[in-house]
Amino acid sequence: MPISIPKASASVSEQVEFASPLAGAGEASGGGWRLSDESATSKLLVYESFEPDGEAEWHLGVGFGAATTAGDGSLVCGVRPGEWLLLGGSPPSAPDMSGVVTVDMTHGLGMFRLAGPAATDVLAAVCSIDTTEAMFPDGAVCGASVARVACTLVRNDVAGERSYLILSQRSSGRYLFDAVRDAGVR
Amino acid sequence: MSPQRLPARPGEVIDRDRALAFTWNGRAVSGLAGDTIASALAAGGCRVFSRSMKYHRPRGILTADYWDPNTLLQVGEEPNVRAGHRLLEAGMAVSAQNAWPSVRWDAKVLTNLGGRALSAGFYYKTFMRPRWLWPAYEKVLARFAPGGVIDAGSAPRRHDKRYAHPDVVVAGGGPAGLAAAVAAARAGAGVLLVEHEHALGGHLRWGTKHERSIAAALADAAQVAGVEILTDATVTGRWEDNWLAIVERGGAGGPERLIKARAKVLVVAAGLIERPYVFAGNDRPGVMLSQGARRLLNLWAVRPGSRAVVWSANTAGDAAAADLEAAGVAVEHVDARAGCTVAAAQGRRGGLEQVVLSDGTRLEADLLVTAAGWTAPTSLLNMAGVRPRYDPAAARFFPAEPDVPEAGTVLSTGGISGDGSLDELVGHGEATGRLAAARAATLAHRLQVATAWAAPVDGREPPEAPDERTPLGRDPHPELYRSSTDGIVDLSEDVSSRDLRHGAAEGFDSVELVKRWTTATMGSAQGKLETVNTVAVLADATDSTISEVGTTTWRPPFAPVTLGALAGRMFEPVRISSLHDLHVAAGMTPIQAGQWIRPEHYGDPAAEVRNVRTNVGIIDVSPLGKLDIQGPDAADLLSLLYVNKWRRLAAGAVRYGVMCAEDGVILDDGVTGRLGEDHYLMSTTSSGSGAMEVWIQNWLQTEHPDWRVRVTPVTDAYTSINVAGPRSRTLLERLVDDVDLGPEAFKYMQVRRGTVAGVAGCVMWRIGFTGELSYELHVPAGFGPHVWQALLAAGADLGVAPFGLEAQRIMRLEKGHFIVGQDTDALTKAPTAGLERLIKLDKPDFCGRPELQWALDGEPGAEDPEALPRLVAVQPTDPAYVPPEACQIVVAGSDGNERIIGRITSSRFSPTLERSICLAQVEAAHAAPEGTLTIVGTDGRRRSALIIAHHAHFDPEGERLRV
Amino acid sequence: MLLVPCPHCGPRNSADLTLVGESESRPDPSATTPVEWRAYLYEEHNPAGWTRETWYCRLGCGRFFVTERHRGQNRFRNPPLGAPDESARRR
Amino acid sequence: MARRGTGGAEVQPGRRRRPRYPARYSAAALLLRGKRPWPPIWRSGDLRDSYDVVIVGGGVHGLATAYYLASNWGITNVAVLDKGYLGGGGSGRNTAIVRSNYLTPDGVAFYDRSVQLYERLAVDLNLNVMFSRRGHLTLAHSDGALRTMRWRAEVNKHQGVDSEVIGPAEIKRLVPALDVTGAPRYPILGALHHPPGGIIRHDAVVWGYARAAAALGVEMHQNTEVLDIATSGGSGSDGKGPGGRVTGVRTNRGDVSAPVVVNCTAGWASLIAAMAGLRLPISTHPLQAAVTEPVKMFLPAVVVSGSLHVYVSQTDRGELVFGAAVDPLATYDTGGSLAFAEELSGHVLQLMPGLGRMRLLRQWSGLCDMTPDYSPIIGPTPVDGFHCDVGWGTYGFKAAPVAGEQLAACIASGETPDLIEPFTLSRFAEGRLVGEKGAAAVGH
Repeated sequence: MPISIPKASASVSEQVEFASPLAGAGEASGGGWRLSDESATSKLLVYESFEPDGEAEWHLGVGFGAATTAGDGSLVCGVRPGEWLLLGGSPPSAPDMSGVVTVDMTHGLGMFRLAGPAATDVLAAVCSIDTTEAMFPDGAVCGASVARVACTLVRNDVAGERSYLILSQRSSGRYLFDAVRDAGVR
Repeated sequence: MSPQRLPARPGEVIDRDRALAFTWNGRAVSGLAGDTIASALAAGGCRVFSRSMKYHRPRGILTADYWDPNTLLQVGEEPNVRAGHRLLEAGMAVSAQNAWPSVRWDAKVLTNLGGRALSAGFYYKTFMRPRWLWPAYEKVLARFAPGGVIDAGSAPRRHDKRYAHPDVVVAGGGPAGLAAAVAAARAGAGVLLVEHEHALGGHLRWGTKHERSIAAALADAAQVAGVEILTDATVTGRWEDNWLAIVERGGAGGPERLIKARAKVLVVAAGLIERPYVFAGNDRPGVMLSQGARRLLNLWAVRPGSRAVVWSANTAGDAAAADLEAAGVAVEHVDARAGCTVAAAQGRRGGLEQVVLSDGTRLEADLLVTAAGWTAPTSLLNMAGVRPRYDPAAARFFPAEPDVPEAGTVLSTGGISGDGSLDELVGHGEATGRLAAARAATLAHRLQVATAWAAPVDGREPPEAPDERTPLGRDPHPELYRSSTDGIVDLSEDVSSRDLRHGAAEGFDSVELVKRWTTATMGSAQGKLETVNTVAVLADATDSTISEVGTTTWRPPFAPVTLGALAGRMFEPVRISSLHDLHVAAGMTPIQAGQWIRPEHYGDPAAEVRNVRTNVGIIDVSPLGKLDIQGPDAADLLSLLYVNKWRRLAAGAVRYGVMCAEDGVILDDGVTGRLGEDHYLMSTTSSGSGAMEVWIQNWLQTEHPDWRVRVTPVTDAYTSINVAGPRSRTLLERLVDDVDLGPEAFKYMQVRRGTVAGVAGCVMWRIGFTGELSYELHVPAGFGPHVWQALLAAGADLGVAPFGLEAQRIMRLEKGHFIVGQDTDALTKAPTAGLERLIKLDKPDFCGRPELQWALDGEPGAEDPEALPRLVAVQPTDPAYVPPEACQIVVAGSDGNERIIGRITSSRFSPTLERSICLAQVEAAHAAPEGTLTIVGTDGRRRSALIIAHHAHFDPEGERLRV
Repeated sequence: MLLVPCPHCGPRNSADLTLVGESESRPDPSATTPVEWRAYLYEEHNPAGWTRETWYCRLGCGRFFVTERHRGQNRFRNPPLGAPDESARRR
Repeated sequence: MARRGTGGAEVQPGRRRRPRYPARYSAAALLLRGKRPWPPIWRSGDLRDSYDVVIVGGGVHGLATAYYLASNWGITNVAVLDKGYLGGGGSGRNTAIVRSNYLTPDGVAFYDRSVQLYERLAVDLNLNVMFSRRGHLTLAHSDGALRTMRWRAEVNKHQGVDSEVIGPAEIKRLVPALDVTGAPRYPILGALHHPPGGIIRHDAVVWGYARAAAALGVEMHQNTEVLDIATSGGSGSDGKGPGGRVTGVRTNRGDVSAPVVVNCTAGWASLIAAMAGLRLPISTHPLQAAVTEPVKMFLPAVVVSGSLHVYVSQTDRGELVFGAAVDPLATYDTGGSLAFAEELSGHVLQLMPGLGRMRLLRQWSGLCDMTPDYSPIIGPTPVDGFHCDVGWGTYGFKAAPVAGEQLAACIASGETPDLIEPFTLSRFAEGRLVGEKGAAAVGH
């Protein structure tokens, strides 16, 4: 089930304008692909409980390498063993688990979406991950280098269309956006 | 206009309706679409394409393909273009490379007269004396460098690159490769077929009508089966786990593109390369290999000569004779299988007029075609660990059985594997393709099972596919390498068989040694034409067999690749803070600090310093490393990482700490604040932040996996702004409501969380790198620009202004704070920096503890502690003299010679003190306060300087911090 | 480009990981001797054969793990595409 | 007096012995000889069962050590053993750069001696090693790098070595192909210019030492692999290790006894040392190099960029020869990598954007024995009679003459010469590492 990620989140103040790391870049598109800035989406990092009983995984529904949509609409991504990134949702919805460490990464990560039938080809110019259907299906999550920036890559198709979320540390966001856009221009 | 162009021929690849005009050595000439540069020139009657490297002998077409060593030409800005391969384009400016003044009249041919003194390695044997003359000789030798001309000023081009993950890559689009690709694709594999030439079909393309029709049918089948086909592309290298480099040349001289492919199975179907024969005069224009002659004739309708001797040891040579005869060329067919060989090719002015056979027969000819046998280009197999093995009966090397565990993923078919009828070759190719597809399916299954994010796998692993191929046979072939005479073995390097024999006699008796001595096989074809002949000549010279001599190592790339293609798009990430655009608007002078682009200053760093010391300044310190540390065992982690103590740090307090590596060398420093019971925010140096993240994870995961603590890098989550100066509190009070900033409520070295300019969740710590009252604000980065602008707006009347990195460096030096990596180096242990009191040896463990204990307590037998360096603050006697950083500090030794005892590590002119100030590392024996040092300037002048008592040049008591 | 068997991600390009070094046990820092400590700091087995190594999955899962590699032939004891091991799957 | 380590051989220091060649090389001899081949430059014979000194490794270090033992000290009963062919390891795979612009006074003095020996090597060995003193530029792309360059320049000058920091305009004058506009991601802010640096024909150095040593009576044995080192009295259970004494070697061609065994290997140093029961502070990494097709001369100096991990020079054959930093992956496999060629090309084009049309012709790897402080290990070891000349990382070729000369002195005299004292194995256990990391890391 494709999801759309709501942009509002509690950590984004209502009075003050949120400055996206991709400000000025924003949107781009080419033959069969589109890039769109989704940096304002709330991003909550959740660690598994210190009691090693897999409780967090049980609550969050997915393990490392996979993403799923939670009841509140947030996209729960298993970004590392025992670590999840909750994208969207309102408010940032750490499941009711006392004793788990959470860190708000909304401001720390840039995020944009690469979508369209040619998205996979664009990605193949900048990333060595095998994105064939069997190896990187909808809902797949991995860490990878994209144009030499350490990124989290999430396959997140929208309405049946190929679509990837690319997350990087905020300070590299603008460079990365430009690099991926350039990769789409041949 | 094209005297050698024949009437239309079946199978020709030229378009007779499209003439292309170009220039050859400045002269206007023309060719046809579909021509290569070489075929167009040959059609126009050109026989001499180049001059040889050492002797400047005239050279003509040998193979009429990519590997032709004699037709490397300059095309416009591009040197060393393979004219036998590169398609002709209108307007090309083509010229010969290794000739002066012209390729027909080459003055350097004189080196030929100096003649045989210029044998291989001659330069090692002369020019030793007199020594002073050698540089002049060297300049002359350099003039003889071969090759084309590169214009270092030519504009760079854009070369795309991409990754691919095919199931099967087939290297070679001849009959066997095509059949393999089709069969693999039909079996369900994703197949990438890579063909070196401009069209599929391999040697069938210049073969009979039947052969051409088979080629066309296979090519059609490949299209239908969904094979991805790349022509004019080469698999240039193969590394572990079938990591392949594929270069797409794209036909014309366009930018090459590199594909990096992780193939599950590689099928090597590179065919065979025809081998030249070594005899006197074998490098004369007019001496050609059978494939070269047939290609010229059948692909481009070019008559390679008018009167030919075809000396043939195999069916390919026989076919060349037949083709020539059919095209109206007078042919004398000499059968090598009957035992007759070519002894010499002769003629005037380097041309060919007469062929001398081993039985003494002399035949008039302007074309000598040889068909002496084949070389299997096994280099991709060799890169997979498969050794070539010589078969004397077939007179060529074959791949020996695979001897590496993963070799089941590298298969070969076609001429490399053996001989057979066209049906047999195609059959072998098909079976190889099926096997490749089956093995690829197994690997795909395993890969999918093993990969965390792959789709769930249906079913069990496919059963191991057996290799059911019928091995190809090996046709007997006479061993023909060198005649009774000596000739050129390596045409691109001008190495003769006599050079090789003499080399062996001089002790270079293994193939690797003789290769290095003579440079044989080191030229443009990298041994594809030369290696086996080199081995054969050496075997002969050393009374051994070809098998015993063995072959040299084939090294990547299989075909040369432009630096542009290898470089591709150069990804050089940079990092910018959320305030970057504001800095640009404010007129910053940027500086690169690692990956970060930061403001060095906004015009006048000295003014920025004065403003901070008198009013208030703000600086963007976002690159400062920041780590969020949470969990009950967080204090244990801090105690382990830092040399000082952390367990009793109160909530709301910050502390400075130093980290050392296990050898006691200073690794990083910074402050860490306790935000809550189990919650800390650690800062690291900007340059060290990445390494520190890994360092900490290493300790946690490998030494203390049981500790309950989570460490999250949050460098980019916060925009970090240091508000510094006597008026900083006043400024902040205007923007902060929920934190009492009063001097008693919020003391030096404390931390608070609160709201700044309406932005909640800011961390403020009161610290003072600049030496002034200052607050470091860590603001959620998306709101960084808002807070920065709010500070500037709210403080306008206070004189607030941004300051850059340079002002900060000046102020930290005024305060005597060292910078890890500048004032310390790879051997600086903590005591050198005066950190003795920070190190707490009563902790049972922390990183580097043993070394620091020995450094502090003294180690029996260790070096004199007085010889170890100390960090000291230094002021030159001349206050206007700023010694450049890294200037050396010396003392006069007892022998009258000066000895280096240290160096200036940091230096600036202090606008505050209006004098030069420094930090320096000096041997402890000379580091006492009030001591005088001698600094050697970069100009060589000696200047004196005074060591001051405290590292801080300014406000050593820190009174300005504690207001 | 060698494929490294990351126990969490699966096979990954070696460029995505960092070889930390030979896996060594750390002497007790409060009881060690200079000779023992500096052997720990500096000495290597450095065999042209099998050795236990620590790797860091830098671009992937961020985990440190220990594996065995043959430094002569540059291959792993548990080759990433060798026989399947269903238990390696962590989903 | 019989000295330690020579097995009682008579040692006469101070008097240089000149090799007596079967045929001296010269231009006149070349013309006179015409088409006749020259006599062999070394001879192979039977491996004897005893030598005064056995040198393991027939590369430039082993051969230089043998030559100086024979010529400077009269110790000629020496066998050089190599498991392959002479000069087949690092000696034939390096990028043949010679320089002395190191960072520490010890390092500068050591390498400066080597450059001095190189300068007259062609005459000393009667074989032209083609030392091309064309100047050596180490580019700085950051303030920090510029500071390190100045550090090196100032130490060099103090030691009498010609080095100077120069600015972009002067760099452009020396090497017009470099982009000094400041536009690239790695702008060229300055450079350490070292005029005495240059390139040399590496194989010729190997052959020159081999020919000269052979002419003095040293035996060269190729295809002779050392399988074990015989020791007695060591602390290990097998009699090996510290405290023991070396007695000889076991090879694939039989046992050889010798009171002195010298480990002159690169890439296999740890394995040879392990045969004597020693663990070294060495990790073996491949270092890759590559060569392009030839073009007419356009690059008059050696150009190095530490930040970009690349060094490049143009040979007198017109090829560009490139090298890089060591591969971070420790392995004995010399298969090389594509990533190397990609990075290298990218970095070269950052420096010289006009070279995109040049073609890479061949790439290869050699093995580098890396020590923690980027400095070699030379001299005696805790096993008596077992000497090391190893750990040469990426800087071994340029040091071969001085290492051979000083190690020969060390073996013959039983005393460690001042020039190699900073580089003995004991520095690690004693915690006094050498501070060369900054200059040697990628400082070719």
